[in-house]
Amino acid sequence: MLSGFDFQTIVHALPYLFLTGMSFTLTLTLCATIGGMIFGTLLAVMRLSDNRILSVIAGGYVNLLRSLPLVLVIFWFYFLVPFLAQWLTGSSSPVRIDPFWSSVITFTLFEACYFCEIVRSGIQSLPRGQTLAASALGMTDRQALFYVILPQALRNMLPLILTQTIILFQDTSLVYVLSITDFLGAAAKIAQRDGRLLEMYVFAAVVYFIISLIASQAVRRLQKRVAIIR
Amino acid sequence: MNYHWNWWIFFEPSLDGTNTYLTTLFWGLGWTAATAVVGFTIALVLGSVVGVARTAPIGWVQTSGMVFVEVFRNIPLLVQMFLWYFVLPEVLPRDAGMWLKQFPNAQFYTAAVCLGFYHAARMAEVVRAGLLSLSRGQKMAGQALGLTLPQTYRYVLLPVAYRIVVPAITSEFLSCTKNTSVGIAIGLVELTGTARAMQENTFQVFEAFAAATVLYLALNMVIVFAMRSVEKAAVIPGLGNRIAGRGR
Amino acid sequence: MSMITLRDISKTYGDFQVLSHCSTWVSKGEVVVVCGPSGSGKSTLIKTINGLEPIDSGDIIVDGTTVSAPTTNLPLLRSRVGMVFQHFELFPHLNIRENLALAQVKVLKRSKDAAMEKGMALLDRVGLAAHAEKFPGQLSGGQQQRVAIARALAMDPIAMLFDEPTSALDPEMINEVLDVMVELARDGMTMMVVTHEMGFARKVANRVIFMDRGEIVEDADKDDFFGKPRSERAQQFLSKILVH
Amino acid sequence: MSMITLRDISKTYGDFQVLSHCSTWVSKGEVVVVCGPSGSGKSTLIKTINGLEPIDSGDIIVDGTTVSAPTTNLPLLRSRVGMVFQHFELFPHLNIRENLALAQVKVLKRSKDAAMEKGMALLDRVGLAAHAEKFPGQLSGGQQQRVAIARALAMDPIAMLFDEPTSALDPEMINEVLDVMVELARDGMTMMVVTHEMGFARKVANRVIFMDRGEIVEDADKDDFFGKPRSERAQQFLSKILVH
Amino acid sequence: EESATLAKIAERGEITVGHRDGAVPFSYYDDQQKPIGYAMDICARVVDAVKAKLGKPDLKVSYMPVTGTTRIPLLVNGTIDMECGTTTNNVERQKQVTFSTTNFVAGIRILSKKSAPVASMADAKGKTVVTLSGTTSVKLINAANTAENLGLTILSAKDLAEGMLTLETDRAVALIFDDVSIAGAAATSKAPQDYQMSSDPLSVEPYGIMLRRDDDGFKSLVNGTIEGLYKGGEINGIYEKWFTQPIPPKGINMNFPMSAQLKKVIANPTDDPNPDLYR
Ligand SMILES: Nc1ncnc2c1ncn2[C@@H]1O[C@H](COP(=O)(O)OP(=O)(O)OP(=O)(O)O)[C@@H](O)[C@H]1O
Ligand SMILES: Nc1ncnc2c1ncn2[C@@H]1O[C@H](COP(=O)(O)OP(=O)(O)OP(=O)(O)O)[C@@H](O)[C@H]1O
Ligand SMILES: [Mg+2]
Ligand SMILES: [Mg+2]
Repeated sequence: MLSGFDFQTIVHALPYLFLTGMSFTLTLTLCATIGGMIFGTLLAVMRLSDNRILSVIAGGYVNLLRSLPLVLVIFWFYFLVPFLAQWLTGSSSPVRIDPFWSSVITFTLFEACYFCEIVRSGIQSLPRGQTLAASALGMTDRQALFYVILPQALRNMLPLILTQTIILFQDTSLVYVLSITDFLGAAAKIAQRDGRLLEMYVFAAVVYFIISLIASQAVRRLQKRVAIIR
Repeated sequence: MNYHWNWWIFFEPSLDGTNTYLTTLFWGLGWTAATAVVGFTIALVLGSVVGVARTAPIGWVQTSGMVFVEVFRNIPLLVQMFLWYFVLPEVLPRDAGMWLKQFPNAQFYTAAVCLGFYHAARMAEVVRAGLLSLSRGQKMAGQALGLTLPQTYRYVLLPVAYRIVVPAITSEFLSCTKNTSVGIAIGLVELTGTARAMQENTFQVFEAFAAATVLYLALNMVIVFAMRSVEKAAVIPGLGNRIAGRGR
Repeated sequence: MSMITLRDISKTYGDFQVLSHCSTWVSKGEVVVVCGPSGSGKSTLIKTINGLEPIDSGDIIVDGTTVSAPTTNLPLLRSRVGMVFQHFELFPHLNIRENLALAQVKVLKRSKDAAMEKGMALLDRVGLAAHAEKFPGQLSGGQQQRVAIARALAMDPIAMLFDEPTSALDPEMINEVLDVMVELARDGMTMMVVTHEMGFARKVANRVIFMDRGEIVEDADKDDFFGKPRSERAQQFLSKILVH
Repeated sequence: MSMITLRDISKTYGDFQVLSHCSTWVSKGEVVVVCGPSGSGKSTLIKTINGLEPIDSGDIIVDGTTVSAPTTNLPLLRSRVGMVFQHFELFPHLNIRENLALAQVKVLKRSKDAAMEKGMALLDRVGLAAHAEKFPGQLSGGQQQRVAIARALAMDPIAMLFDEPTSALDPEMINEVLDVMVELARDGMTMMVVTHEMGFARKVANRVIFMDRGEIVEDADKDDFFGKPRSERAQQFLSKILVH
Repeated sequence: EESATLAKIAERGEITVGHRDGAVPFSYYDDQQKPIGYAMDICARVVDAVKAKLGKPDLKVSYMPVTGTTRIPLLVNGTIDMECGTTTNNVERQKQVTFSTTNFVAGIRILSKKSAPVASMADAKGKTVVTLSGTTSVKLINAANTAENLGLTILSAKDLAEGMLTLETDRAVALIFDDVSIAGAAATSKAPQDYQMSSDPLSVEPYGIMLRRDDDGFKSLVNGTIEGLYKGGEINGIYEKWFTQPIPPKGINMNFPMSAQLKKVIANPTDDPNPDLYR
């Protein structure tokens, strides 16, 4: 069966796969990573704060979302966000949200949970003396967080952030639920339309592998550059 | 929204003609749990072997460990699932391929093995991190007493490393459980799949997914509680977060 | 004139009494050494002074300000009291120059240039001007601790607190740090120092405080302390650490 | 009779020469103290003796066995040489009794009972029999280090290596460990000790080795070393650490 | 008649058509990612009728891709106004939505390899068959399995392509599903000549345009439009365009002449979900 490997289909599909599929995958990965990092850091700070209400809210949110398969989360957000937006904007009917934005919002909110845990462990793994030292110099908690704690925590956690981003990069394929086409979705669509599943999946595996590998090598190099000399 | 809620739908007979939808959902839950447990057992064992290999002082062993991790971590699970189920039997010799295809419950075994390998790559990183967080002195102390390298891993390094990474193991277990839902791709009738089938036929989509959501949360809670007792049992008296005399 | 006053300080962690009814003071220009066995509460005591450790009862007054009063602007107070830690706690992601400048700019709102200049002057004073561009991880322990002292001095503190500043150092590096501290003391800095370096205490301390199990067991002039410690516990302790 | 012989040992990490042409020996029953500045290669040197650090060139002979020979059974050799580390390195997940028994059972194939008995006897010797059921994390540093010594002794070693056994200890705990070591030396144990405790060296050492930058700069009888160290570097070093 | 849907369309000045993205040749994407197909053509007529009815020739028409999971929520929450695809009209679903006049009748049939033909359920006795999860075929096969005591192993594939692959790689001896779909799957496979389809349908599946319940005004407009196509015979041209001629993007010909069942519906339009009425 593999002897009849149909390269022709792949070659024909290349523009679609990359211009439509991969460009969406990369866009979503980028948006969700940036948004997720920002929101996740906020969540981490909430979780670690002395305010019990804040930390319970953040903890509950993180644990709830992390317990559910992403497919279900995407589904729920797609149908809840319009109502949430209606409530927020006070509009008369549910606000119609484009699937693309729904996916960006969902992935951001979902990835934030994972980034939250990463940043939190990064902060916690710093010696307590660092916070004390910053306070002893007269810095407020906020200053200590921004100038002393976060810069170190984020750098220390770079490998974990990368790993999570690679998982995110792969998870974007779940946007099929919203009828959006990412790289894997594009491959699957061509595969189904032309009855060439084997070819397209093997090709997708190779592409994902190469991109993820390049990304992890690049970050490994970057990490050496930004690594904190201890 | 003019949605017609019908919570009684769970007690109506499902497509197989005998079971109610509720029963099929529980069957789905059962397959999810079984796949997760078998898959995660494989991940734990294989991941430990690979994690140890990645810290071993032997070049080619380290390299093979690294290759394993990179390959199984960098390809989406869905694609891996597909390759194991549809492609592997085709590239094997004909007889072996046929044997695989005739295997009863092939989707279950394939999904479990595939999940096992995928999470093994991630467990390997967890185990490795645990081992690296031990001071170099622990390894030396074991060897200085005359323990061989395997003995040092077995009696000195791994017991402590595992304890350190219990929280990470818990979250791997949870994510393994969630990832069983990818088994749909090869026809595994796990929880998400049963909810989806129920929804396709009855169109009671919110009820079906609400049930799946609740069941996932329940399953997760069981795992979290189980792992918490493991964590408790594994506590080393007198050892806070300073491991092995190091740390500041 | 008393720069730092502790009045009947107590503090517990759960059931555990870390500090019980501690009272003492440090006058302007005075050097007070605190010693005692591990876990006796020395670090906790010294950290209460700039409010890094909250207390359960008692009063702490630093330069006229009551530390534990709810209205006290703690960051402001802390910026006026220098503190040096056992593990240096330099900021590893910033180079030495930036380590010295950060709090000057963010807390005292000095201009970057002024902060850098001040920093360089102090680095010169501790003999490390040549290392300004290095990162903490590239310096030896002794050098790091001298930077930490310079960092505290950059804030123009009215008093300095030291928590075992030499106990994480290799033996040969202890002196380079103690020398800087001795010089500071000679320049009239008000200092409270937790340390086991009795040589240092002998040389510059005005008073020595001995703590045990959260209590101040002995609070005496240096000569009295080394001459004839009153409590048996302090005698024992001294005999142990002065053997070598 | 020489129990340990090092002949022209060299070792590099990449470009960095950690050990260069080091030669020395330890006779049966002799106590040799190694000192020198941080990073001079003391730990590396002592670890080459039981093969924990491989060497690039030279020969190490322990009780007639060449350590670096490819045919040497390293685990066997190591089981016959006791080693004590700066950070104790007890196994945190095993209680004290089990810490002492593990290698006896797994390496020497002693029965569990025999191992436990031997362990208890040694715990008694270091004054810790009452703590047999505790875990390392529940003991103070000094106690942990005494357990570590007992653990090494349980293997009936022909020689003992110590790498800064007291430098991670609180000052008051140093003596309880040194006392055990002094007693060991008096009982005729062959010992090589990296330490900065010159009081200990004065009391029990036969010879003192001074290292700097990977070289053995001075290798002299104790009295010669403390009396008039030949090298300038050793004089400087001594003056720094003997000040207090 | 009053129609909430028409009122909403008028108010927003926009009608939204939900469509599938891979249901060849009913509604799927061409090379420019534009939704096309048999069902889309019919829906275009409905849109024209809405424009006419509201007197808004420049009414905005937007298209929204839906999946098996999202079609219901999107329809009931008003995001889409109708779904044009291959949705089967059955009793269970009628509780949630309603369907237009049947616009296609598929038959459930058996696809198998010529080298191991399966002409009826009985031929598969003791073997493994595959169908699509959550479809009426599952019910059908299970019923037959129990009634005739066949001892089948039934696999549920996630979608058609995977079902086809299961048959292709010999994991199952038969793919049992809507004939028009399996015919398409066989036609696009690598060796279309290797497959055969059973002749008698096991059951039939009426397809319709899915609409919100309780809006008879809109429904009668839709039905009127479709029935107009039937009466005027226009439907034949549309049918031929998609089922007996090469279709974009690759020029495949479905070769699927109109079935007797569909002819019957065209003669006597109905929106009844009961399969037996179509026989
Ligand atoms: N956050 C905390 N929670 C509970 N107990 C604590 C906490 N911090 C300190 N302690 C306990 O309070 C006691 C006093 O601690 P402190 O660090 O002040 O002692 P110390 O005299 O500085 O000792 P060392 O010489 O070891 O630095 C110790 O027994 C310690 O275990
Ligand atoms: N694995 C390694 N890779 C590279 N360099 C190393 C490694 N281990 C040790 N070194 C370097 O070798 C030198 C000697 O180290 P060693 O630990 O033997 O010194 P030491 O005399 O024991 O110092 P200390 O008193 O600080 O324990 C140091 O400069 C150290 O940085
Ligand atoms: Mg302290
Ligand atoms: Mg050393």
